[in-house]
Amino acid sequence: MSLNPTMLLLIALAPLAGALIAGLLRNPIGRVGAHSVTIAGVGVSCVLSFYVLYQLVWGGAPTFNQNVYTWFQVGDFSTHIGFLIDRLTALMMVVVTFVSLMVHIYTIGYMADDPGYQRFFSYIALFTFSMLMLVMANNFLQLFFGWEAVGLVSYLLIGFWFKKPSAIFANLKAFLVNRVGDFGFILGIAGVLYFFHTLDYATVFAHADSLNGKTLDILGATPWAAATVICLCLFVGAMGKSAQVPLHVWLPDSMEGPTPISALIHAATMVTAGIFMVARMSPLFVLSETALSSVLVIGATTAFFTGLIGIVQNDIKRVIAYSTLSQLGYMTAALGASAFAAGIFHLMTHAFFKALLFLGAGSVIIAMHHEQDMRYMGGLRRYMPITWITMWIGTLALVGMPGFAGFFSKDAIIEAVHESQMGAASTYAYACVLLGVFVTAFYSFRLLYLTFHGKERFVIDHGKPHGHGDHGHHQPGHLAHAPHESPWVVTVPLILLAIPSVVIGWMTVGAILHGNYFGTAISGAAEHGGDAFAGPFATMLAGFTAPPFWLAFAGFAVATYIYLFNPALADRAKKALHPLWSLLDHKYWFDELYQAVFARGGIALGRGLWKGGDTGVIDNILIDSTSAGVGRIAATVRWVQSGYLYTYAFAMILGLVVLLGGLWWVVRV
Amino acid sequence: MNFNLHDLIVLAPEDFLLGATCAILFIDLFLKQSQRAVTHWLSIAALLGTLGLVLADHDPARLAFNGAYIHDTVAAVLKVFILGIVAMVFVFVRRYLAERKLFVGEFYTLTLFSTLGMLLLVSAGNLVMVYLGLELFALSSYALVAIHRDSGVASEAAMKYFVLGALASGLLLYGLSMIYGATGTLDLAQIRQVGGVGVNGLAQHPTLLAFGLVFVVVGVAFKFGAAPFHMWLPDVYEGSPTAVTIFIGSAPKLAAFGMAYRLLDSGLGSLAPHWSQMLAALAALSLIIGNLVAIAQTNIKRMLAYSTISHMGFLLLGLLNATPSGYAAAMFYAICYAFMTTAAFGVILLLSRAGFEAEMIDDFKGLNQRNPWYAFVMLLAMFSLAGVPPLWGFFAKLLVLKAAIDAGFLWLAMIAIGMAIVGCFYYLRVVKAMYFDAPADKSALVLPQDLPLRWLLSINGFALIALGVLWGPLIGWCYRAFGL
Amino acid sequence: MITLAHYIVLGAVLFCIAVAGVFINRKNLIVLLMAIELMLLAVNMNFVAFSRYLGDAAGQVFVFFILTVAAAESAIGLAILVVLFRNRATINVGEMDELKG
Amino acid sequence: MNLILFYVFAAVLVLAALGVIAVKNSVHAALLLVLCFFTTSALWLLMQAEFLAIALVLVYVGAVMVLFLFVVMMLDIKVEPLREGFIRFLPVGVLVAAVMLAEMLMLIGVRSMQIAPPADPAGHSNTAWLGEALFTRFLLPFEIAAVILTVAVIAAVMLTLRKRVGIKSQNPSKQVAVKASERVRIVKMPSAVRDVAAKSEATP
Amino acid sequence: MTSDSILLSLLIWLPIAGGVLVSIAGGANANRSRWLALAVSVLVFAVSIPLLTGYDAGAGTLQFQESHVWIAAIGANYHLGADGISIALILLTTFTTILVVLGAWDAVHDKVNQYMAAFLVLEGLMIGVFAAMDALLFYVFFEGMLIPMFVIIGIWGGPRRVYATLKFFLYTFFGSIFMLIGLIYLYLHAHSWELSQLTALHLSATQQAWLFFAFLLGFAIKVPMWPVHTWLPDAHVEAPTGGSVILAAIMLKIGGYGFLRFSLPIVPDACQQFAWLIIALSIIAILYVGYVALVQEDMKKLIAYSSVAHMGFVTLGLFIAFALMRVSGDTQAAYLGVQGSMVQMISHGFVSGAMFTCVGVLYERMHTRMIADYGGVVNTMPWFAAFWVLFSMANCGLPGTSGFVGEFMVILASFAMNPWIAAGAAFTLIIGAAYTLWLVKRVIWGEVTNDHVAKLRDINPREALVLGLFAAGVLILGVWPEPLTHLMDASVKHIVDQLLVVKS
Repeated sequence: MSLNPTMLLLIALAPLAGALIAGLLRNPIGRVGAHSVTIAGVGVSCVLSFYVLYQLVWGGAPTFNQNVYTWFQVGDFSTHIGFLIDRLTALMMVVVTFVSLMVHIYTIGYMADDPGYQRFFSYIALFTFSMLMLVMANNFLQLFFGWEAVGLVSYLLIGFWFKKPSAIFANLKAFLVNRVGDFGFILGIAGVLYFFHTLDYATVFAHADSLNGKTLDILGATPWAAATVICLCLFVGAMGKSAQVPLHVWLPDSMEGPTPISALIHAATMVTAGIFMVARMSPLFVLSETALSSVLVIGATTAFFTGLIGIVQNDIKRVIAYSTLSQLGYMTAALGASAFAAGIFHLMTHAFFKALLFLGAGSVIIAMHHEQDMRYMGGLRRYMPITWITMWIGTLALVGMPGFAGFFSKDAIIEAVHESQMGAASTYAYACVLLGVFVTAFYSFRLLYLTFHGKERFVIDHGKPHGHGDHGHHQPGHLAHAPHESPWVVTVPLILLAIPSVVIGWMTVGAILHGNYFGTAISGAAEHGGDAFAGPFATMLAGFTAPPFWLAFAGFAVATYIYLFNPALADRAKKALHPLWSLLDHKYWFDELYQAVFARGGIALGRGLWKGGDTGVIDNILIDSTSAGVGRIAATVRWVQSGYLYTYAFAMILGLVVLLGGLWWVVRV
Repeated sequence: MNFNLHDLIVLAPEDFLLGATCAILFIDLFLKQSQRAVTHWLSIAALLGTLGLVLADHDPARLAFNGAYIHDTVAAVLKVFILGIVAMVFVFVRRYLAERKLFVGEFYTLTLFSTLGMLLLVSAGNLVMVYLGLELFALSSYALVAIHRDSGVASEAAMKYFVLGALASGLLLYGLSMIYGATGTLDLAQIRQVGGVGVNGLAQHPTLLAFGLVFVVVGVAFKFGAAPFHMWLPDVYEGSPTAVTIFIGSAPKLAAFGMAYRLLDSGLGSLAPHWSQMLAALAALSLIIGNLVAIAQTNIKRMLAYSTISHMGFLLLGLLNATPSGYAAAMFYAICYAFMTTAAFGVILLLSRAGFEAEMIDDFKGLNQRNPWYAFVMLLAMFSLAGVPPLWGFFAKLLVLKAAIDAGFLWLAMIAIGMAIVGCFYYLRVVKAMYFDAPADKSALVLPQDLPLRWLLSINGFALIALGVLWGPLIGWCYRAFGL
Repeated sequence: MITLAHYIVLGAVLFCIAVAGVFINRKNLIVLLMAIELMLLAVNMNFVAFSRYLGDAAGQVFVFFILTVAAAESAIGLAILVVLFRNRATINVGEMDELKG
Repeated sequence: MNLILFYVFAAVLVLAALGVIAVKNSVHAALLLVLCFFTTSALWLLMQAEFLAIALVLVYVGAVMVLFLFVVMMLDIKVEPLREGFIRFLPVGVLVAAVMLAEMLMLIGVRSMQIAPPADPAGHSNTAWLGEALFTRFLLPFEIAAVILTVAVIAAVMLTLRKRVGIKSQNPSKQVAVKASERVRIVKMPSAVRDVAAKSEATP
Repeated sequence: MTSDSILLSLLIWLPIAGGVLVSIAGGANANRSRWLALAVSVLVFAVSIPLLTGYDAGAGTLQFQESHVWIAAIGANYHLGADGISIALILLTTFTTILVVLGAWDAVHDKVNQYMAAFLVLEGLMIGVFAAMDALLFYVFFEGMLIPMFVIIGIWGGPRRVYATLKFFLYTFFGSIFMLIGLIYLYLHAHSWELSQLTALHLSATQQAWLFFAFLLGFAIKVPMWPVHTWLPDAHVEAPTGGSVILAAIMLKIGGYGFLRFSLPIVPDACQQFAWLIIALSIIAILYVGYVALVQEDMKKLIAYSSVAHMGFVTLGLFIAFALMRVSGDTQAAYLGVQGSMVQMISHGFVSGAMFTCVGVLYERMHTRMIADYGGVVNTMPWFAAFWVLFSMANCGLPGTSGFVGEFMVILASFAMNPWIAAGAAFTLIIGAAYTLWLVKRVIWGEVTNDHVAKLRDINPREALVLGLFAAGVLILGVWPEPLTHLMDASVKHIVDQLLVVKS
């Protein structure tokens, strides 16, 4: 039994239809109409995605690879829109549609008071469509199409509150940084086309080996291996989208967008597109040791160093954002270690628990009337127990509490990095990912404690009028009335996400990491399944003795001590370690550097070229001075026409003399 | 050798024109000023009658009066356009003359005599005829320029024109004497024959003929107004009453072409390599001076004078090719130029009123708002002069450029186009004034009740675009005239 | 023996004098007209000489026409001069520069 | 002998020509020009061009130069200011003229022209010779020359003839052509006796 | 001589006749002029549809040919014909003209009949350029276009219109007149103006080099390529909206089209020899001009500069094809390059036209084009903002919009030439996004910055129709470019295959 193409089309197009209806008919259909139609669309997609997964895994359906239509054809080269549905795709589809569905439902509550309600639904449904196009693509072109489309929606959603200067700054930044990645990505695609003469995955991957021995002259005397060039270019794309150092700077700022999209786009799905892409391209990446080691180093760096920043953040969403960065680093490191399956596995688990964390944070933010600063929170567990509990679950999953989803995937990554054979790169990476575990635990529990535990650091001003709509105009820490638990549309998704955060790892670790779930969809997936696997329970037990657990525990302990029992210590530590704190607080000065070099530098360069080149040299010197010169010559020549008869006669005679002289010159023998 | 009546029949157009002119001269004496229109229409009738006689003669090329008079297609084409344009000029200038008390019989008779001179010039078969045709035409023109007797500038212009013209004809004559000495004949055909086989008779020196040629080239260049023999031209254009300027600026260029063709090709064709070079130098200088100095002008008549100089440079590009196709191109250019220039001056005449000459570029400001149609005619004239397709002027330029490149004067073609760009600038200034500037007086233009002028001017303007699209027959005629 | 060269050289000298007269003369229009007459005289000299030495009448006939035309030319030239003088009260070439540029 | 005559006349001619362009007084210049014409006429006689020699004297000296002198006198031109700047521009003028002469002589190739005139056939009449050519081969130009003269007349008259307004002069032809009926106008006058009403009507 | 169809003639002369009609019949009655012009432009568009339906795209040859002797004396023919490339551009022209007429509905009040007439005449001339298969005829249309455009900018333009229009005219005239010399030279050798004859001519390397530069001057200024692009920003800034739209959407294309029709087939060896130069200039255009666009303070100027950058892709695509064909023989990539530049031309027609229309919409309301005078437009004009963002995205080459397709193809093709060239071209992804989205940020997003913006009213149905049609073009072409590439594919192949012929 094979997959039904119509059904696949429906999966992709149902959210699009929802988006278009909600977006174009926003007034006629109203708020209810908007969320109904989009949820219906995404719901259909979600259900059908599960069905697709079912068919592939249990129904014995073969991999589906078929073109829908020809995008363009030039000579013998054609590009298509088409679907490649294998187990990797199916997994991604399920994750995407499920998280998206949860976020849709959650949004009903979260955005209840927002004037852009319909627009928001339209955007996130559009996002779902784009993401599905990305993951379902059967060729590089469509991948890029989806890639950019999710970027667009991300741009629109980060700037959703377009009146906020910070939001519209953040969305521009996000788009541009992503474009830097796309720059590499498109070159990678060009390289693929150059060497394979097609952009279809199937053909490319089937002939991936033909890349061996091919070279390109890029820099220096020695030619570069083609595979290295292509993979590095593609990976630059992944770095942009998945926010790897040094292209990570956009992700924290993207938290300017509404929280649901932080959960959906900037945590669960879009940012993992880079991971997905590299996994998809694994047949190519395995050809290049250089590329893989670069991936590993960058991933590991991201994992550790961005996590550190999370420690000093006060904004609840930013903490989670840095956590996301860090986790993306883990995934990337896994890819670099050739543990593609582990990367994807972590991608999946992370999608659930990170979405959960974000939505939980969002729930808190609703309760705090859009106050995001944790310094004005505390003790919220009494007001919002469901959020509190689900957040705890999410945190445990994140820090890798054995048995929780994150444990299985993260452990596998650390293990894979440990086992990778790339010399110094591996050593460095292993150190990073290990230390990262401690850091993760530290900031995660810090967040929990600052938010839900301890004493209340907010003031409730009864009687003060407030509007939900105007964000950020109230005095920090002052609430109009007491926080309360969020409505069911918010809590239900939390619960629904909490469940997989706990169990999904347990359920799938066997299949994905050790059971050849991916088959041929991912190269090298089976290689790391070689060690003995004795079931999830055994793995869990082993986890308690492994260094990561103890590191995580250490993090938990330190956080607990500082933030639960001795809050003053935090300030003292901050003062004592001021240079370090400052470094982290400024995010290693990446933003400042980029601002100075690329933004201001670019503008200065542009101004220089404009005023100096265009206006100065071309217009003033070449054009205008030519015309002015002609004018001057005209004025001079005009003077010859003196009005005096003798001048005229003289000119004639002179002409005659010259002509005679010329003749004489010609005929002289 | 004996006189025979047949000769007079060959000369029928000139006979008719001469007779008609004398008749008009006589009739005019008995007309009151209020009846002057009779002279006007009779003159036009005389020209059209002559035109009819030219067209009626389909006989192949032949000679009359012992070769003094050549009747061929070249002459026929030139005569048709000379007569047609002069007739058009008459229509254009009537109101202008009347408003300035210049509506006198002498204007018509002198112009007709001048036209007769041009007709004879283009049919000249020997050096004497060239000289006499030239003088008949030139002497009448000198007088015409001065016709506005109370105008200081007009008499100044006439004086300059006269002195320089006399100097030029003196130089020309000196050259003719040398040619006579070198070849022993005044007959153009014989000169060509003799010159072709080498130097004859008395003048054993090989360069004598070429020496004479230099003076001939100077004389021709003067008539064209090619630099550096151009200096009379701006002053005469500006100083003359516009009615005279439009005449001097149009048909004589055709006559000058005829003269150049007769002298340089019919007579001195064997020296083509020499005169090509000389004309090239003159063309280059004309193009440069004409276009550059035109930029600095504020008086549109003077600007058009400089533009004439540059156009004569273009015309020479065709001439210096020294092949039938080059001549055809030059003739086409001359015809085209005459029409463009009548259109431009026609608009000036239309706009001028008693006491207002409309000769400054500023006088054209906002014309488009005041009268779109005549602004458009002027626009066509300007773009055509600038050589922008699809207007007639472009194709004329195309042909002469082709001729120049064909003759190996690529450098000259480069100068020409470089200067064409400069030229564009000042033509566009007029368009700018008409279309982009606000008028000083926003009221709609009160057009004179001179319907013949308005209609003919419109037709003239339309011709610039129509012949730009459908210039095949005309160039075909020019080609056939030169046996192509 | 008087050769052709004698006359031609004389003609050339006369011609050059005339030419010099035209553009050296900065003031007097009448002298300018006279210089032109001189130039025609040089031309005539050439024609007559060539005619004589060629034994061909055409040259002398040409001279006949030149004389005729020159007379007519002088008449018109002087008429213009008179008109100019009436308008400007001067025949100074140096003051005749209203048209220029 | 002829050669000596030639040199004498030529010398006078050149000197007179230089005088024409150099003297201050226009009248002197005109007279020098007359001298030029006379010497030229003599030189032409040396070439047996009798007709043209006489014609030159008649046409030029008799007509053209008289016209010149007439104009010079009539216009009453002040001489002095007309001489300014002559010396200053002389060197350039002389230089250009000299260069031109050099070029001309070089290109004419006078050396190759040192030939003798052909002998005249017996009974040759220069006038008859010219006349025959003029009225056969050059008939058309001859007619055109007539037209040119007509043009000159028209132009000269047009330019110089003025009907001056405000001058009270008689018109003899008009006076003669008047008829008797035009001389006397009979005006009907009313008789002396009229009624008062009519009178008051006539004088408003 | 032969006449397969009179369709092309009709397409050329119908708008011209319509223009004359509008200028006369419209008179001072603005509304009558508008409706007449609209009727004519719609009619012309309708007439152009059969080009698409009747074209046999598989053959890729010239179709709808029409050939009459024009000027027998010099062998010029009135030879029209269209292949896929021409048809695509002709349809773009007829389509855009409708939008220009609609767009000027309320924007132009002064001398409406002349305005409309100028555009209709311009339309006819531009179609003539794309249809002419005789070099002289081509040149006549090519130059003739300048006159209406000169008048359009000069009469209805902004405060510095005289400077701008003179600069525009003289600049382009300068270039094309050198091309004319080249054409005459060719004619003297081929004794024909027929493009096919000129293409068949054998020329030495030196001759080709001279001709190449003659053509280069003509077309490079039209495109415009760096460094002869400076007329464009001035012309755009001062031109009325319709003028900018036509200028950007169609007139610039004529430069690219000229390269394809003249330079490439006639002087292939010189093109190969100097391909490096054009490629270098194109890359400079993309990078340099991108940076210059970044710092513009005037919206129109910014878009004008972005046009220059985008047209860099056109020239890049064409000339890498050359280098590719001759050096590596990678025919496939060469097709891709040429096809990419063609698609880019069509796409840029939609995108830049739409962008200029958008600026026009704002300008009509605020009478300023300065970016600093705007801010937060989305608050008062949400629908307009939606269109603006869409077109901006197309301008920075977002997949799914037409802007992506051509750039994508050219980048892919140029990688085959040299990865660094591809990298230079791909840099537009960054810089293009930077200047476009920064513009969006400053104009569209944010709080309402001043009272004028606060008083803005959203687009009316007519403007929505215009922008909607542009948007449809942008999206359809972006989502499914296949019909367009199919239309041109065989013709592109045909031309590219000619490139291999060594002539010298």
